[in-house]
Amino acid sequence: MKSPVEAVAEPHNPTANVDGAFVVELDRFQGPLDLLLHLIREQDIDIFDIPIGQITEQFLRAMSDVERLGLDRAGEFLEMAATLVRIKAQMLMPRRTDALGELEDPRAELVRRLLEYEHFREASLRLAEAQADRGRHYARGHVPPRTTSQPVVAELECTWDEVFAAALRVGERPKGPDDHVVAQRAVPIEEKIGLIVQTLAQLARVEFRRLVEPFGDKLHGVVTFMAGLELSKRRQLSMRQSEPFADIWLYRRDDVDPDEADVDGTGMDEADTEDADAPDADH
Amino acid sequence: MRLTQIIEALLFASDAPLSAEDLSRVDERLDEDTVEAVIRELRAEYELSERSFQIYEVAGGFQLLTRPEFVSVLERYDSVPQPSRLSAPALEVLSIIAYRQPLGRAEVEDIRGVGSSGVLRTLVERELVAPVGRAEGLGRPLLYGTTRKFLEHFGFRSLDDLPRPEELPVVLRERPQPQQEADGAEGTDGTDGT
Amino acid sequence: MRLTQIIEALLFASDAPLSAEDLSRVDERLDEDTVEAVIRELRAEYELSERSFQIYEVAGGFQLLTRPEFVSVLERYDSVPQPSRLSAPALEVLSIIAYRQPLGRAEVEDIRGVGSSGVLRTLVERELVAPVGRAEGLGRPLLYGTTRKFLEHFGFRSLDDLPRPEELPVVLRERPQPQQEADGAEGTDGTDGT
Repeated sequence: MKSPVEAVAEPHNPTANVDGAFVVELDRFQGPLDLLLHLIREQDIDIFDIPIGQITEQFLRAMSDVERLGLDRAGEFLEMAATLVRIKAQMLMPRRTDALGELEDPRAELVRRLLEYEHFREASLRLAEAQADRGRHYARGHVPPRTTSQPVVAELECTWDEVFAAALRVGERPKGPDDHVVAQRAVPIEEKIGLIVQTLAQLARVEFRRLVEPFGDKLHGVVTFMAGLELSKRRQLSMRQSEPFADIWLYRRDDVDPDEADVDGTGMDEADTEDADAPDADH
Repeated sequence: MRLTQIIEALLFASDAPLSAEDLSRVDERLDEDTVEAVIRELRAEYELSERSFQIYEVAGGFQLLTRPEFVSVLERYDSVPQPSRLSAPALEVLSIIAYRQPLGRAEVEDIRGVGSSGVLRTLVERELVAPVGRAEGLGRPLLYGTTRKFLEHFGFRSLDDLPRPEELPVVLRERPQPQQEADGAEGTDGTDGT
Repeated sequence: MRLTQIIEALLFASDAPLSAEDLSRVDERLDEDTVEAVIRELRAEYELSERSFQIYEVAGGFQLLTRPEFVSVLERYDSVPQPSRLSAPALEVLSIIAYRQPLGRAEVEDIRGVGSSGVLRTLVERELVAPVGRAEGLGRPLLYGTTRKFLEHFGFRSLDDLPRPEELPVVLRERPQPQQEADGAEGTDGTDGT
């Protein structure tokens, strides 16, 4: 007897259509959902409109020798049979309405379960394909043991200080020429507006550079700058620069120091399209 | 000794995929990028000299495996260990765990409509799944996730290689999932580490 | 399929040495003498291309084994103190996950600007991070978070204990956002996100 896991997965065709009646080998099914799905598929039944009387009858007939399966598995089939019979009875009664005023279909939960189960059935067939593909490759049959002992995963030696130091350096990495492998994606301006608003909710002011550096590409810089302009137009912040080519700072609007008041309404002093990479201008 | 030879020796002498990070530890001249460059070079050499094996990317690492066209020869030889195949129920449980991880036994059984503790136990023994934490709530049941062995068994580079849900014929509506607490691998005794 | 390839594949995938007689059964063109000729040919190929392995005669059969001069490489590799310490990339990824969790691999890579799947695997194996759910959006990418072991190791009672001083880079100060920016999903706003 093979263990349930080792047994070879084989496509099952557990019914024979004898004189229009289904003869079902119950133990070929993984469970009641599997059997139900089979009955539905085999007869091309619309899963969203299951003829519950017909299916219940077929299900019960298929179950006639259920006790052969043993108590646990039989119980699973019996539970489903009870559910089917209950739904069948509910179909005959006046329908209740749900919260939206729609008529409730007593079959709805069963349909949901069937669809969900079918989804994973399909997924498991894909896994079987992947398993078969992988099975066509062989690893080395014999790997001699090493003279030294196998590497033991040593006790982790790592302090929070190290992690934290790494956190502080996030975004510092100079971008190499290989970085284009990271798929270029559109940078929505809303995302950057969100980033700025969130940051200024915690900080009174922030350097433009610090908003952009972690993302490290020009596009993020441009979009963040546009987001800053947009927010300053909405008077939610002001953008400042002490002198050309100096760092741009974003100030939370309610915190603007009147001494350094931003006179023109744009919220931007010396606002030219900044080129942060420009050489220091002696000025 | 050339770097290609060193990397080849390591791949040749390993019974599991080795990541670029692992491989880079062997020589000071190496980092992850140079390892990948060396591997590209080896691949080209094998291609050119028509070796019967090639370097494949599996489970976040690299592994020397025979090319698929030799299966007809290799499957006939008793001295060649044959790959194990999982049963349909095992694949079903695995697919549920793979897509819904982390999740508990009860959820697996809910979806399948049948008891699954036996299958689950065997999958844990084979290190294809492992407990990764505990759920909130009554009894704090164990939550399971897939392991690196799972990736190796199916030849996936990462979980991203799983067929996407929308590629499957039936797309079901997602049930609202309770937000799981990111909860350490307590009680796992590190089964998937090897 | 050339005879050299077939013999090579068999030697590669077999779990024991194969005799000339064993090998000759694979193809009717072969007898013990021709097998030995094929093996001489393979040996010459390996010699010429300076492979790190060679065919040796062991216990009356042939076996593919690492050449002796590479044994020291393997020993060196094994004795490299297995990362009791985390590499710089691993520390970086761990810090990103600690502050930004839950988040997906693509997002980590977006922030770092480099591929991170190998490093991520190391951290998962070390049980410092684990998948904690899936994002909405195409492919429903896995989301990672820190584990209980992470909290225990660094002596935090909860994630609220993580220091968040001002000098922290802004990407890390950002509070985790419910909306995942998994690749390609921008603008969809997860309209039916439950």
